[in-house]
Amino acid sequence: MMTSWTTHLPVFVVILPLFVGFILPTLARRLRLVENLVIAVEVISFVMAAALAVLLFKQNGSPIPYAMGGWPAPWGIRIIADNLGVLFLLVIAIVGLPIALYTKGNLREEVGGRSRTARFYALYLLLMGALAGMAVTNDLFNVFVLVEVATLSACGLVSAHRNPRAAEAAFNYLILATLGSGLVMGSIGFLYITTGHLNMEFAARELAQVWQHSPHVVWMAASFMLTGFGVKAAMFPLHVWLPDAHSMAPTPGSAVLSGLAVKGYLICLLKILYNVFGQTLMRHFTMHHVLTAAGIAAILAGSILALRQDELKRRLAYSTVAQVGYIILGFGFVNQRGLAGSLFYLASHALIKSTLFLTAGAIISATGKTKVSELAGVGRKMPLTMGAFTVASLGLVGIPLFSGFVGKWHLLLGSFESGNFAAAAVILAGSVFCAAYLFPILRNAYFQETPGENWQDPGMAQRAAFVLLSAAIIFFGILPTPLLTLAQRAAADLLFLQ
Amino acid sequence: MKIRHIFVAVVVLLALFGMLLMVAELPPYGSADNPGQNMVAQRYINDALEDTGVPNMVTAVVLDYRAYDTMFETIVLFTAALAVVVALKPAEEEGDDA
Amino acid sequence: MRDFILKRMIAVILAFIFVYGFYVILHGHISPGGSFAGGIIVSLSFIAFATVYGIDKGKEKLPEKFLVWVESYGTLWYGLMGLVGICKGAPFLANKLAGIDLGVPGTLSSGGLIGLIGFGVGIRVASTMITLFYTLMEGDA
Amino acid sequence: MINLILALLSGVVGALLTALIPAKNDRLRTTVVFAALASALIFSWRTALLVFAGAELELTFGLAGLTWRLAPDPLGAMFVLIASTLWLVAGLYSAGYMAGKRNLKSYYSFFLLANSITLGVACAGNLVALYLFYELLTLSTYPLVIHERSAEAVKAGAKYIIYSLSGAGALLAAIVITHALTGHSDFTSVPVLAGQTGKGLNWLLALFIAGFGVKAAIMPLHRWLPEAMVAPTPISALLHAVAVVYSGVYGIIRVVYTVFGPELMSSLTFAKALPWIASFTILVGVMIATRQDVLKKRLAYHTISQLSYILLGAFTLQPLGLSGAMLHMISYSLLKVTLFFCAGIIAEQTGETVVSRMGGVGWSLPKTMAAFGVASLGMVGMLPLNTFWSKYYLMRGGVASGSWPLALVLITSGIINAVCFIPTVVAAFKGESQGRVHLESGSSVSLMLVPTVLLAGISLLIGLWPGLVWDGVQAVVNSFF
Amino acid sequence: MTTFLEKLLINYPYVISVILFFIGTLIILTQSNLFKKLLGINVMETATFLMFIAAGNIRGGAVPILSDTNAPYINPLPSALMLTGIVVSISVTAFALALILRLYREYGTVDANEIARLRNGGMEK
Amino acid sequence: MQFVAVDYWIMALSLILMGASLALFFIKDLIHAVIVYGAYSVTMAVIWLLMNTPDLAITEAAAGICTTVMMMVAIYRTRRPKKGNKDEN
Repeated sequence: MMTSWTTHLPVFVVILPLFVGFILPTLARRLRLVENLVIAVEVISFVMAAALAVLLFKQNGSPIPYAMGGWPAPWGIRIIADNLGVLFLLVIAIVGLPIALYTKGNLREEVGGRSRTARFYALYLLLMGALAGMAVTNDLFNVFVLVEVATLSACGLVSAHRNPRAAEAAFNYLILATLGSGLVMGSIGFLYITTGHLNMEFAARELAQVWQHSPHVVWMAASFMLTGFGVKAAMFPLHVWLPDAHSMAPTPGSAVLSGLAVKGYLICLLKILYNVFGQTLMRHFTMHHVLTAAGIAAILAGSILALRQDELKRRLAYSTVAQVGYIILGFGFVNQRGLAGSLFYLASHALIKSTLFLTAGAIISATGKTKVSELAGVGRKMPLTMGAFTVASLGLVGIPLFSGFVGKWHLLLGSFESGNFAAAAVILAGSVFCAAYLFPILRNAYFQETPGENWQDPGMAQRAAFVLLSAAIIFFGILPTPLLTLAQRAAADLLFLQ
Repeated sequence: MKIRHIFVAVVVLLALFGMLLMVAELPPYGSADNPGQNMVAQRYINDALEDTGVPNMVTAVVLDYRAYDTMFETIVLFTAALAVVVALKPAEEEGDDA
Repeated sequence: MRDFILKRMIAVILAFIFVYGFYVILHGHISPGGSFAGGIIVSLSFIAFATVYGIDKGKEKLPEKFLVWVESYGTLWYGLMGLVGICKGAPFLANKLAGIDLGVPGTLSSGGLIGLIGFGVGIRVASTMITLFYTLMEGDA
Repeated sequence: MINLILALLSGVVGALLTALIPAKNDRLRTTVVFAALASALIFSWRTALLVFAGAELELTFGLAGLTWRLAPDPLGAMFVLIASTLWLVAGLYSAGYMAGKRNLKSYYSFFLLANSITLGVACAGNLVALYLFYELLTLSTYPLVIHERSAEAVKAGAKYIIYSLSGAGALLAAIVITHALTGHSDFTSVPVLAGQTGKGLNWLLALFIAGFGVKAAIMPLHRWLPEAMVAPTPISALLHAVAVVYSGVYGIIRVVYTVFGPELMSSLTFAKALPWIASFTILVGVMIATRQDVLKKRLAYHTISQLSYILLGAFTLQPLGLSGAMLHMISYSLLKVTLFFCAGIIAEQTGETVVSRMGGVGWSLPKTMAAFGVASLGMVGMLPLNTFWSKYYLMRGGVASGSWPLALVLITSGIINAVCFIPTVVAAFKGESQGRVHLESGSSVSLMLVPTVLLAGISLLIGLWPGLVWDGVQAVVNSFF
Repeated sequence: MTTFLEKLLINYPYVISVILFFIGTLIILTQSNLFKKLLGINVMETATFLMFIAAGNIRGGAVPILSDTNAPYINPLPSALMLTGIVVSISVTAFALALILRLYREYGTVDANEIARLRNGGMEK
Repeated sequence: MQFVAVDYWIMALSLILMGASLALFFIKDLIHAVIVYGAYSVTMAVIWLLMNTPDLAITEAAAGICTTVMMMVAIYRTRRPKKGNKDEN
């Protein structure tokens, strides 16, 4: 019996949040139960992801495939829990639990009544399920469907906020994201028409044989794919929806959007770029230069825009634009170190940005102040919240022994290996910018006069969330080996190095 | 506003031109030996009845071979229903349970 | 709108639309159409009913609470059908591999789980569409 | 080994305790602070003496996928000695200067934390650990820079942190390249990059120099230093004249002698330009200093100039030059701290911060001004003071490296130094006594005066008997040549 | 060796779908009315569906339901995929309509420019 | 490659498609635009029927009607006389 359960792990990790999400709307009267169910789901997801990781380490990184319905690969959908997938599953699980804890008893103010809250939770779990699906998917059209689930639930999360501007942000997000998924679907269509396969491995094999007869098809497919996922993952010139959406969403929504949803799209993009086009075609069509250029532009522009924001959540949202730039930059290096760094940075940014958003949300709801300049003395009044914020800021800036540093270190290694010194300079400049837009918040919080108001740390569950997240940031800063090994193996898989 | 529209139009026209170049390279429409009609399609066509017991191959693909996709398809619709309610339900309506 | 003739006409046509919708759902696996199209057709009959007779009357027939239940458990139904495969020692969403009797091809009961899944999907598509319609009609009062 | 760990930990533990003590409890806090400083001092001396005696201390951790090593060598031990000694003295001075001021809790916490981190910089056994402590030093001294919380302080702090982090970025790039080239970055008797060839090494060296040069205030990268003078005087004296800037200087010496090594350095084109960059900084820095009217600013620019003396000595790549650099490191730190302490006493007692209005101050504060005079003479390089010896060796090093103009630079700079300081001292004793102004700050003069005079005395002592430190200097030089 | 235009003519369904795709995109990007944007999205998505379906079609082929024809059955896979696609597009439409209604409730208009103007005006206050 | 009758039918219908989609740019009245979209959708369904995919044709017809109905509902609801801007789109 034991073995059968472990063989089904890759599918359980996807369907568990979905199944629980289905029944949540009917439980709207019993909100307590809903909250506890969500937390339980996250705990179980974490256990399952960890079990998958252990399994993967036991077999030295050889992937765990799972054929849906038992149909073999080119006919049915085969999902694969490979290094990349398990890495992202772990990230989802580690970030998801604190976010679920944070929401406990804390949505009334931002979301509203019971039925809305229950549906908010359902959307949250559906998003989690879709992201888990993205982690293990190995099928082009499956990617599209998952992306749609994620997009719709993410828009739903944004629109759940009571603020009228949330609806506008959600609408803009929805329109642009749908445009993006139209492009993605078009691209999948081109690939399907030329290769006749939807399974990534088979499509790649076929594409390697036919691409010379139809270079423009590859061109258009790649540019559609990049633009489509670029819109969804907020690659720099296409990020216009992100600041509104991520700053207007309810706090847990912002955290999960910035921390995980964007990463899910990036993982899909990575899979398609490397598993379908492959590094040969990427180099031939200079996609890696496009990625690098987009990354550099995103880091610089995102940081500068973030510097100019006074609203805390907007500043964090622009910071996400900049940090996505790092990840994209790493995708463009096309070498193992750069990719591993990029993947580790993705994990670390997921942790850090969700911490930042959650603590920012807690601060905003405790103080009622949304502007950076108004937050004088918060550090003294809300030590735990601000402590977590500080840890996350240091991590984002890339101070050694915080998780961001490890990612940056490997990104730098990758950039030097690919001979891209401009990228290295931008990575480092990005850290300085990051300090420039985050440290003033800390300075205001700790070194300004404390106002007499009665601001307090939030409740137990929220504190637990902060402690968990900051512990994770420090843990992966000090002992990155498990994640880093996964990332390195995933990078090797993507580059077909054996 | 106007300049933006012109910019958009130019970009779209350029992309359109690229797309037309691409279309010319696609396998010819309606031919029976397109890459699409490969072993994948052949199995769906030849073995669907035996594999799934239904004569409608589209249904066989939707609900059996690629049932995983279809599960997510229903989830998309479910998500939309949730999201619509979340977006439109008034925030303050305690005790109301739909 | 509240025309007598319209109401009578709709009352007659609706029954046919409704039945046709279920026909499409149930015969999805042996003839063109399918659970999704059928579900929409079923829902359209209710939508027409609610449009003509007023949303309140529509809600009397199909209360929102019921719709939520159908939606939730209809979607869950799909997943449970998938779990049947796992319970029988086959992969998720397995049909033939799980040892389900596929029946006589061409009949309503053929196709093993496909018919069951299709029926669930059809019902819940219909209910979702009606929910969407209700909410759009009077969601924010 | 235990000495090293205790030396590093005492500051951290002290900082934590200080942070936990209620803000009102001054007496307990003072006790804790001095206990921590004293234990840091004792254990650092023991560590340093062990190192000079030839013991190999080494601690290795495998964190974050990298190796972090603590292994003080004679150069590090020298820095440890300077830092821990001056820290205690500055702590004593702080007790007088800061008494009754606001935010003492955060002041002392970060003061102690910075102590540990500086010792960490000194003891770092590879580039990665050095980078960690270097970065942490920036963060832990930032609160001290903005201690006043005024708009000016905040601006200076922002400038400080942006400059330092940019430098750290360049440093990180350099370290990553070094790692990629050699696979390790441990400081051993064999230089890290020994045996490497290629034009890129020039750029690597430039990155290193830019990284550490920010803290060492090499001329185009110096702008944060004069602004950081808004900090309280003990901080300016200790951190921005000695500890923080020495971490940059120390880093550059490390890079030159342990990462590249004299042999490799002498083959690099960029290395040949370095003495001239240092000379430029020496001359321009002191010239700007002469034009400053605010005493602390004058001292700040003077710091910039003097730091490059040390760098110049290191860049000559000669044993004599390095001896001069080491001697100057010791001598200059003693004198500059004295000068700052005097400036602090003058500012606290008379409320005067501008040089041109200091006429007659000498009669009101005779002991302070005497110490100031001694230190000024030292800055010029007059014989009875320790800097004479260091300049002597620096010049010999410059000549030995084949560039006699370097000696000329040093002599010119000495003359400008004289123009810079002697008139101040003379002016201070000219004119009527202004009488002592008692500002209601509650600061205690005697607690400030004792360390000041003590340091001036030590400078004189070393000047009269340089053999006191010569063994240590020789140990450092021998470890590299 | 067929010319470019001949190839285009052979692949005319793709050409149609490409043109429709761009018309849809243009509607999304240039129309400020939210309903128009939504219609644009639908046009764009149906264009993509058309492309897929054309990819699966065989001229003179048979409907992919078992019958006793001799004609080759067409590829059922694109049809199956597009069923999913249609559901997605209808979901998006419904949700977007809900958002439009909410925006109308808040701002009293369904014009994107107008909404932006009202919001910025509201922020200045 | 020889075209057969079906091809010409599809081409003719696709002209309607393009006309309808271009018309969406210019039609001011939203109700009219939605009706045009309904026509577009039905034409599309016919084309798909001609392309041997009756399943999709049925679904698209149903979905098109559903979309049209939902949009109609929404448009009527955004036309409630509020602030007197009844005729504004």
